[in-house]
Amino acid sequence: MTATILEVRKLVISAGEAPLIDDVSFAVRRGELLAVVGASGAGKSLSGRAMVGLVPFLPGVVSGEVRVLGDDGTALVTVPSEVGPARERALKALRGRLVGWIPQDARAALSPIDTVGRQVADALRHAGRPHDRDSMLEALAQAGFPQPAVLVNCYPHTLSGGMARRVQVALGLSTGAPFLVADEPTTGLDRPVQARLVQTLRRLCDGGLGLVWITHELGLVRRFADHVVVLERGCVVRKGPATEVIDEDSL
Amino acid sequence: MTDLLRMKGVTVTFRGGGWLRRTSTCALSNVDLSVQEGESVGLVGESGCGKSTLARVAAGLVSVDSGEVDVLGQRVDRTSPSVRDVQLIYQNVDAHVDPHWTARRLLRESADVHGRQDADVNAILERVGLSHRAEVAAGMLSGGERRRLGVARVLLARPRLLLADEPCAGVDAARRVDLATALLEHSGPSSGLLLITHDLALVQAVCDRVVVMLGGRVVEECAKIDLARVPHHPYTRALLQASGQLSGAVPLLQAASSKGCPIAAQCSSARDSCKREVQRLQRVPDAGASTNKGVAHRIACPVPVESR
Amino acid sequence: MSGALARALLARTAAVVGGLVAAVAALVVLLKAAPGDAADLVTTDPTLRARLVAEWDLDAPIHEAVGAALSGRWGQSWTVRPGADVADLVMEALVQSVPLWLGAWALTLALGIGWSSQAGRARWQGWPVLSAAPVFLLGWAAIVLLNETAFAAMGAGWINRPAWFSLPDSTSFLRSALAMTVLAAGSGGLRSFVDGARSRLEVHRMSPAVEALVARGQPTRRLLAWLWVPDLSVLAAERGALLFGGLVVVERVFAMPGAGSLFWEACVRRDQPVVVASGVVAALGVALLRWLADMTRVVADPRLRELT
Amino acid sequence: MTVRAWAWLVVGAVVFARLLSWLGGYDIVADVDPSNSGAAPGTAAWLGTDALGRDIAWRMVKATDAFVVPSVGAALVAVGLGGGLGTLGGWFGGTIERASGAVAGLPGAAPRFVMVLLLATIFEPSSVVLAVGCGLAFVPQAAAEVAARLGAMRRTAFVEASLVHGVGVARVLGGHLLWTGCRLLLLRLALQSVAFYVVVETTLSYLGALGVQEPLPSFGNMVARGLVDSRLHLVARLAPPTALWLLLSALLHVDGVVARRDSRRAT
Repeated sequence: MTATILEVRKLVISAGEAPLIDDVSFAVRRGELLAVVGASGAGKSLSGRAMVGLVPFLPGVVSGEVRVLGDDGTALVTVPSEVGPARERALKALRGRLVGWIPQDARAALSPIDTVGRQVADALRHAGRPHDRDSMLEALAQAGFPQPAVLVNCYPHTLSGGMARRVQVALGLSTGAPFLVADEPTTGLDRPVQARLVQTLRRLCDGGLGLVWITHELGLVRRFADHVVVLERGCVVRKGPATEVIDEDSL
Repeated sequence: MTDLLRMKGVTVTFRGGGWLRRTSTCALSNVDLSVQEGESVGLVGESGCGKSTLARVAAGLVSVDSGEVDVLGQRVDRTSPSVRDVQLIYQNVDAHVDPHWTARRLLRESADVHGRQDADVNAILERVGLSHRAEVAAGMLSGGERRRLGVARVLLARPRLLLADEPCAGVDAARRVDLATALLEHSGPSSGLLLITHDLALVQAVCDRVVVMLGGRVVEECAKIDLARVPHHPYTRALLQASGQLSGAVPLLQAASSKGCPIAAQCSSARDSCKREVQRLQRVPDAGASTNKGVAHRIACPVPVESR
Repeated sequence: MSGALARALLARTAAVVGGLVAAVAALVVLLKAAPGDAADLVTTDPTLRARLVAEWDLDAPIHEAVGAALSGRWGQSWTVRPGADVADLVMEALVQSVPLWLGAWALTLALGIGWSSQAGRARWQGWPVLSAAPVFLLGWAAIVLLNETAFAAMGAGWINRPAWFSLPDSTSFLRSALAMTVLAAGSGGLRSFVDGARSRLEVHRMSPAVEALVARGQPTRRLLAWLWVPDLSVLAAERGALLFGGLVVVERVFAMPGAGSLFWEACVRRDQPVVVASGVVAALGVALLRWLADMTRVVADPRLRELT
Repeated sequence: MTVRAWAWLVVGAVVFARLLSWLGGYDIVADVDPSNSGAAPGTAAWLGTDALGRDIAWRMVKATDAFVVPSVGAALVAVGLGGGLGTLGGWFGGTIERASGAVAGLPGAAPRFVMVLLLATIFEPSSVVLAVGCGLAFVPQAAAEVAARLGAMRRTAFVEASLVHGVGVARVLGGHLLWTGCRLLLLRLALQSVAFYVVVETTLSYLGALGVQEPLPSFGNMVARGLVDSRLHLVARLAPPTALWLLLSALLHVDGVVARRDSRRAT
């Protein structure tokens, strides 16, 4: 294993009197597939969103920080939780450049007005990468589409759930970010499609991507993830290698 | 003993798509199933195998393309309003209560419909541990509390036939058996339970009889006690191995559309005929008739039957 | 243009035209169903009555009457300007009214879009209260205020008699501008446009698609604009239609000639051909606005092309 | 001011007007005294008198009272007819929804005010016709919104679950969908049609024909008289328009608050 790429430190998010996320800290290394599991309402999605800076800021509600580290272990970006220009600057440097996000509601999170091809090309162009047709097709192929060309002129509402997920994977990857948060990418998909999608993610991790994978699917976690963080009511209750943690829990 | 639920050769096909591109998916094909008075039957299978469709057919929510469905001795011809003595606990039961109504109000409504008293409402609130949350709108309850509320509502009806579709999903392992037992004990001696789940261990803890489904078909049917003994359908064996009751590596078996057996492509003992034609349920010549209360053991695979 | 888009455009056009025809038919049916016809108003003498019925074509079957109304064969005015061709009258009046209507509509759109896109800023709580005054009250207030101020100023010798003095009797630029503003703002019109547009924009700001762009660090302005366009087009069409009604009031309050005044005169003097013609023209205007909004929506949002 | 205050303002004004009219003590026709025209506010006439020496305050009370029955009628037409058609469409969907939508959409083919004028011309311009017209004007909106909301709720899981549970269609539709789900929406439409009736009645009365005719009082004809007559006391001139404006603001404000509460509930 190589160096840590993203670190969440002492994250606390509260709503009303009860904390939704209570002092969560963990780190993800380059090439690591870290699964975050837990019951619904345990704060999985919320901590994922906090890593991308999508938690709407209200003073006194969010504290803790998210840091993205370079190869030499120094912090490239630190996102403070205090509102202000420093946070905005950090988020600007972070979003899309260092951290990508695969949202839970994949189809709704695609722009309904543009074709898939245009959206991928836009993401590539914004990331300053080549955005001609070939690069776009390549980005889609990388996300697990064997024949990306048929997809290019489709509008998102015509895609199936599994296709929309894979398009989101393509979009998340086309930013070129070395770290990705995938929020329940397999929910609502058929088993074989699930397995293929996770295999795709696993392959990308083997290629050096750092991935936080928020999921319910313990079986898949056991097969594919390196490490697991178990959340319960906003707290980390277990951490460890996937095979160890899931073996105990599944019984 | 009379049949509370009796299905014979039930086939359900879903049609979809636009007028240009018609799709049809066979959700159930030629399924026979019965639940008798005082019996609890476990229906096991992967998601997408047709378990939930089966429950919806029994509740009269889905019309069948062919076959017969009798519920409490009444023929269910097409989508007909459900019989009140049949209750269905949905897979995501927490989404099945009006989020704007309080727990007590919802239960009062059920009590009204099913002729129960306020005392019953209080008792059931106590039983599921919602007494202190009774005046909170269902939408403000946590997912687990909503789930318990949904179950409470169904139990209040004291159904003769209870169809429970993954009632324990999202409930942690320790409390699963407890919840399933609650379902069982609430139904009296003359009522029946159809427990639909992918959790084989739960079925073994609660049910008398087990039905295994794969790709819209019943592939094995046996008494609970028979589960512990070989032989089995390869798919059942894989399920047992996955739950740690049989040793050996778990083979990766996933249902795929095929003319024959859905797992023929991945099955190590598959024959040529498995890929080409549908395997029918065959009775296994039985050795343990004294312990399995006369429940026939039937498997839709030639290999274990012949090996017997 | 893709096939889906063309199909959707055609279907929506057909729906709008159908609605228009149905509405005109309903108007004609109502006229026939109303107790007593126009000839009764004019005379009780049976021979004269029979002549009038023949002359005014009062006995025409419904489908012919609808056809005549739709095709612009409106006949001659009875009482507003006896003997004049109604089509000419309406055209003449429209030429005078359309600039006023267009100006008020443009004002609503410009102010409304500008205002509502300033999210979060400039939220003055008293705004909804102030905007509640109906058109005639706003017009009345403006006229009284300006007249009396000018009168006082003239009395004090500060100004000479301004060109617009003694509103609303003289034609002046001020009168037109005032009429336009009152028309746009009266009866909470501007407010409801701003409220509607702003709440829709808020919904889009929160939408997963925009959030996903934010998470990737991409600009959201273009997507937001395109998501907003369908809402705006519907709101704009609705406002434009309601302004037709406001036109009647504004033209009366400010004593301006035009379609609104003509319609009012016809209503007061029971000039049925002019009333029918005005009704048809108003319905045509509404249909045209709706058609434009529909076309904009379908072009802007690919999802709507499927739901024909 | 809070919404409660605004709501009380409307209710209070209406109840006050109703009560006073019921107690009597004012004769609209008899109260003419040209010698007392343009009197300043005082104990005899709280808000002064108009050009014919009539008590402005009393006339405002009578004018407010005249709103009550027709505007409630308008609200009933809008909610009953629109809500009914919308319920039909939303519950059944498909062809029935298209058919009921087309029927409900008919009054919307012409702008609201034009539609009411057309009705007033075709039939007699009475308060009944105006009330029905104002109610009809909101039928398309009512039907469309109720159908949309009901249709969305119909597809949610809890409706099917309740039906399977044995709860009857009447209970599910009436209790869960209409009362719990559409109550505030229907209240809004009722408020809007009431406000629209007030606007239409006063507008027509202001413009002269088709509306309330002298000597019957209306805010519309009181404003119109105040406009031409600068001999009246300022209070007498400003009282009717101010009262009308406050009444409409109150209605719109309450509507806005209900709308916000409604959208909060929906989420």
